[in-house]
Amino acid sequence: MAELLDRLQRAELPAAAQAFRAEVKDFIAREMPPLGADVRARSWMGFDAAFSRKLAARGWVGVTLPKAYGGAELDAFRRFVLVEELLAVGAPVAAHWIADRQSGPLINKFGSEAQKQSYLPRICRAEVFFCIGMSEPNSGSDLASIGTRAVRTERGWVLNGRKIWTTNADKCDYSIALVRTSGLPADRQAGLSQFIVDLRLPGVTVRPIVDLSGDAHFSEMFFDDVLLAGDALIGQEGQGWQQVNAELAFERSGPERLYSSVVLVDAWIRWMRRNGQIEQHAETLGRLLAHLATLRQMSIAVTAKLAAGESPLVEAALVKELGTTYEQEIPSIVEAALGASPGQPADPELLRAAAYLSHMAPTFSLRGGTREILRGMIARGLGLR
Amino acid sequence: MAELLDRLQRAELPAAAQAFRAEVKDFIAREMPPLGADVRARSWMGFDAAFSRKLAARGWVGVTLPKAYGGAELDAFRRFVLVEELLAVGAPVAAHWIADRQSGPLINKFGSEAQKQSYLPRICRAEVFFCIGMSEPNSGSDLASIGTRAVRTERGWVLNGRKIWTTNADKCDYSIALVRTSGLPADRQAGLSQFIVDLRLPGVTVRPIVDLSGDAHFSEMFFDDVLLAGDALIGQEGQGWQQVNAELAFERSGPERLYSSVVLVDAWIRWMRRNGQIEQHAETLGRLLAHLATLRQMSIAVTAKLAAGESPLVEAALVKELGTTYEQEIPSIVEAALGASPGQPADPELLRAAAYLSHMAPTFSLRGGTREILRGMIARGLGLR
Amino acid sequence: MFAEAIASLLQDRCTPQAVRAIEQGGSPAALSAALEESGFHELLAPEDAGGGGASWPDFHRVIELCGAHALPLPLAQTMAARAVVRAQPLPNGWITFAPWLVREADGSLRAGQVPFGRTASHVVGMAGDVALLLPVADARMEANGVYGSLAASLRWEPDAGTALDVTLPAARLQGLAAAIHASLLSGAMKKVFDLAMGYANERAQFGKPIGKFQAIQHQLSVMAEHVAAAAIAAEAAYHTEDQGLPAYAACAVAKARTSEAAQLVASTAHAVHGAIGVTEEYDLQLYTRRLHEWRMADGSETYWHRALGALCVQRSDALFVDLAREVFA
Amino acid sequence: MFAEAIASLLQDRCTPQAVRAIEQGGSPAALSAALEESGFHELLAPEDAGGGGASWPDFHRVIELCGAHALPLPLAQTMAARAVVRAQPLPNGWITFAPWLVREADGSLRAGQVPFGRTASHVVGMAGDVALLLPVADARMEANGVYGSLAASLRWEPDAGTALDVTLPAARLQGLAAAIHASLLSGAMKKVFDLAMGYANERAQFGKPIGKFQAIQHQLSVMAEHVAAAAIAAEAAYHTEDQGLPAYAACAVAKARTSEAAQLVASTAHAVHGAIGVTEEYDLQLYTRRLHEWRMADGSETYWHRALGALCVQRSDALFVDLAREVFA
Repeated sequence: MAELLDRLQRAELPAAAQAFRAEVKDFIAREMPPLGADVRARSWMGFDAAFSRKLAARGWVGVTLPKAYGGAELDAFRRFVLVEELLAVGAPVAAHWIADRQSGPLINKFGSEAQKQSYLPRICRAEVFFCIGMSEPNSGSDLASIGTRAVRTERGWVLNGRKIWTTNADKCDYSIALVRTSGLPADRQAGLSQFIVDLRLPGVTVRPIVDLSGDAHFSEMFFDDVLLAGDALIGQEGQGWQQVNAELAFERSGPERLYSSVVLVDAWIRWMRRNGQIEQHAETLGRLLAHLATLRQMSIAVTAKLAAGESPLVEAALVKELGTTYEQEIPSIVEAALGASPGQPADPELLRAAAYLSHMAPTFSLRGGTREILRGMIARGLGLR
Repeated sequence: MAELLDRLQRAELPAAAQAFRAEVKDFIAREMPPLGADVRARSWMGFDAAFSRKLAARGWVGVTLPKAYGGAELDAFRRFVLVEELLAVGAPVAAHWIADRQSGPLINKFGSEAQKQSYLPRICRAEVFFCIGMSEPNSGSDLASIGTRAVRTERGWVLNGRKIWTTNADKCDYSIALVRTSGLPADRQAGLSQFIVDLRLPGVTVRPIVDLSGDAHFSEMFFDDVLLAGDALIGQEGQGWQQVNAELAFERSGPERLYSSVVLVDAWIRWMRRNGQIEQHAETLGRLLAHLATLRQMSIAVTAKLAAGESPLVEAALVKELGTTYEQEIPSIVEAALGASPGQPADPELLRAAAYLSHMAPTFSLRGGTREILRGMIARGLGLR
Repeated sequence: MFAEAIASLLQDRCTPQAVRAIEQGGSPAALSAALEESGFHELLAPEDAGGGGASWPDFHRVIELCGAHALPLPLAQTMAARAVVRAQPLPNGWITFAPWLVREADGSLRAGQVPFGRTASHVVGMAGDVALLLPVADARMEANGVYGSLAASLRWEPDAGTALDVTLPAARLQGLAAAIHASLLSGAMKKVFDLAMGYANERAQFGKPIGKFQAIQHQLSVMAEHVAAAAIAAEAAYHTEDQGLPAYAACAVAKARTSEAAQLVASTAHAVHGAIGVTEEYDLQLYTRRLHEWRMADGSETYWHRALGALCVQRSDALFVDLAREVFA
Repeated sequence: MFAEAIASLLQDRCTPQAVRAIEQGGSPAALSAALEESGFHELLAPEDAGGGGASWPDFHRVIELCGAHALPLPLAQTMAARAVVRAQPLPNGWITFAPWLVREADGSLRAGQVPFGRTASHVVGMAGDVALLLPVADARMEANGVYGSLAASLRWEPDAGTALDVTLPAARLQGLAAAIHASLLSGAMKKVFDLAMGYANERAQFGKPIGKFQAIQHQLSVMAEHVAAAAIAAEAAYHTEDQGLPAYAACAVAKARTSEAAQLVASTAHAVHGAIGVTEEYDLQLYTRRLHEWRMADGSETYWHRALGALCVQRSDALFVDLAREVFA
């Protein structure tokens, strides 16, 4: 048996995590704003600072961060439960999401003590929101070809260039940007560094990018002679590529790779029940249930490895590829089903939820690695590369 | 619009071909042996010399060959109709199939007048049957790496080596073998030639290969110092590779890429009708019908190009890839449907037909080019290579 | 001839900018006037009646171009309505179809998600087998709120509309409406395929055009297969004839096959494009949004597979190959 | 512990040659005796009753190995039958399940395509909710004629068999029988994956191992995903419990997910192998033939998706994620 498959062992959530679930469900029942399915379908693109602050007040932002900085230090299983319950109802978590899952852990891992003290407590109180700054207009999945550049001067670092596909940059306070500090784009991953860029600094311009759903979740950031203090550098100069890969690893695990479309399934079921259509699509529902129950077991298996202090990158890639396929096929399946009764089309809210997910589903396999990259990781894990 | 797609224009069978269909249906009604669905599912693996001779007597073997040699000179549309009707009922056509579609046309195109006079009339009378001799144990789809070798001596060519995956070699009279006449396997396509090998010659050994269905349609041919007369060489010495590619082109067009599993669909429908199950699988049948009706239109479009004297290689590859997917998914769909009623399993004949096609379906995408090769041809046709 | 004429008109007047403006509620008057002047409304009418004398296959080629240009007006339905309703004059302006009208308990008429409901002035609908002409102005309109969608649900009072002298059963108009969407889908898919090909040839990554990578080549090859299948299925429907319209089973295959392909074509095009493809300012979304909407419009593949399945049940004594042949015979 | 023991036994005695011989009608006596001596029949019985005291998860791991070795005997069903039928002794020898017995109009009992029907001596069947022990020797047997298949249809006279003191509804035994096939499928898929990996690393074409080609790597990666999904679904079923057996919905998911994966895994393995894979003398077919047969046995994914769909309908007020969680809770 291939060792990779042996490493992905079934596990279960411990009783404590199960008990924690009741707390989360209770919180959601009380604090979740009343939103339509089409809004909830946006979930982790949905920016709601007030909701994030309520979560923070409950102690659930900065979940992996040390208590010393205001973090929750939730174990991996409780994190799984928290994320699962939030995404199951499509809670609007985008405001704090990146800081919670990527920027905060990055600062905690690579930052100086001063940086930690400056940023982490504010992250945990949901006072400051972060976004990513990796892609560039001509980089695509070839991140190493980055051309945005920071030059060291007597006054500090001077940043020039642009970043694109940053989520909610117009509403965030900081971006952690991967930029070139030496060499040329042709030098690829050598000479890249990471900076915490205060988005209110002079020379920073954010242009929201309207997408095919009419949303403006994405944006482009322009840096024109932005002067960064010396302590904006995070981690080691020239080590940006290595740091980013560690950061991507955080992003590649967890239940957010299964649940992007589940709000639609619930909305569809409710609509079918009201319209007497559920029996004719029961087999389809049964298949979706079999897949979700299985994917959830796989995701828990990955979580158990994280809980055990391992770094299950390949296992996570494997689960993510399957999970993304699942998330992407749901809107397609629902579309076909809604079109099965042209005399009784869906109500507008359900239609909007279906359309949003149908239109955005292609991006699910861009988040944190394309299909080709994930399959390549798995192939490497299998020893084929 | 990509030029490739513009080239695949809808066409229709002319009235004469439609009238010809009645003749073929009439012939089949009278001459088709009474075979179970599991036997008919073998169709163009099914060797029945008597049936082939009946077809020959009707003038329908050697359909592309000149009348001067006893051929039928059927136009491309009539050939389409003949093949369609034979495969629709799973007629056992394997005995003459290769001679009819590949070896005969090859001899007609590249052979000397003496070779034509020797072989073509016998092919058209279904007196001699041919098989292919291309693959070798270590060649796979890398045909150019061939190691079987013919050396010119004073007495003629001396052939040594082995060929594998030859269909029905134990029942055939001749094989057209692609062998090396100069250079080394490392020289690849250079130095290859084609020979008509009389399988009754001393030094030829045929070993049938039992497959996972218990059939022995495949076989391995061993050549030990087989002495071939000088006129066994077909076409030009050293031109074997070019000739084979022309031969593969013959193989890549036509309705045999749609109908491999259609006998199973008919058997399944009959069984469902008898057992009151057809309503619950109606949607599945509807989808199969939509795909087949469309694929058939595509196949007719390719046929029309052949009829117009063109060589629609890329168009044929495109239709074949879709058609093969269809042929392969049918047994899988039927399997799932048969397993939907565990209290009422299929009768043995239907089960055997389903099992045969489920087991052999993987080979459908090996015949005449793997999926990767076909997609590569399409990509080239699109100008991407 | 007709195709060349419409292509040039659409190229000039139905630009991506014009489409965006109309989607966002701008007036379609200029585009509308250009099309009305061109006489395409009467494309299918006999030449001696002042029409274009076009055949159904001509009509298909024209509609494909409407799809490829994301035309935000129901030109296809307007032309087809005039071919269906021969016995009486139809009003000027844009007509769309609602072949699955529902008569509510209170007598009001409901038409859900009518394609081009926001830009049409009249609806030709079927309530059971009764054909009705319904002014959109008399309806309560509910837009669906999907970004850029021109579909809308319409509801009329019980006495709304006028009966039409059309003797076709509802299924026939349903089939025709579906065939129209099959043609629109085919046209939009060809456009989407062109955009994906263009992008693959232009966009470089890791030092070469992404179209040189085997994974992208395979995606485009498979996409080409499905675009070709959809195109031929849509076209073939118009070469069948039953009581002057494309035959029902052929329309069913056309809409089923194009709808199934639409999903694959849209998702592959976006996969090839990456993030740029989902931005509003890049044109791809004009067409892929329609692929999703038109896949559902007038019955998704699920609806039409079921309709064809009923045919298979009814004709379960026939050879399956014969059944497949008869669809387009 | 149990897994290691059975693995070593199967490695020695259940060789591909032995499997082939039994499939072709050879006597299973030697293999049978080796297994009976080992005491695995009583794996699930409590230790104080002389059994193995194994848990259901232990049982699953043992069955997976039976699947991976294509064991031509119903060891899994025999072990499980003894766990289901606690109140009375069961005969020695091999017992298989027929949880969908049909009582014909003339009173005779029919069991279609009973797994291991050709090598079992008894059948534990459910006719409605009545459990019966039926000797195979008393049945009219009809082999299906599929090459190498050990399944057979059995028919008994009206008065055949003896009632068993089992109070479970038929659905529960159906679920257990399906879960057993899920484990067998998972084991066979792991074996098939290993063979494909081995072949990809060994077989060279165009001058390098085919496993170095991106297309093959992607096929194997996707295959790994589905093998992993199937394995975890099968295993998870045995960590649920309802009245001493794996819970029904969990069994349904296990069989549905493994059956769906089986098709992809079998076809990908053959695609990687090329022609050699379909030869009788190469071992791959021993396992892929079973993937096809076991996919259908005790309900294909279609059957179990429908069963799960009924659950979704019944619980349509629950959050879908909660429903998914409860399956394996």
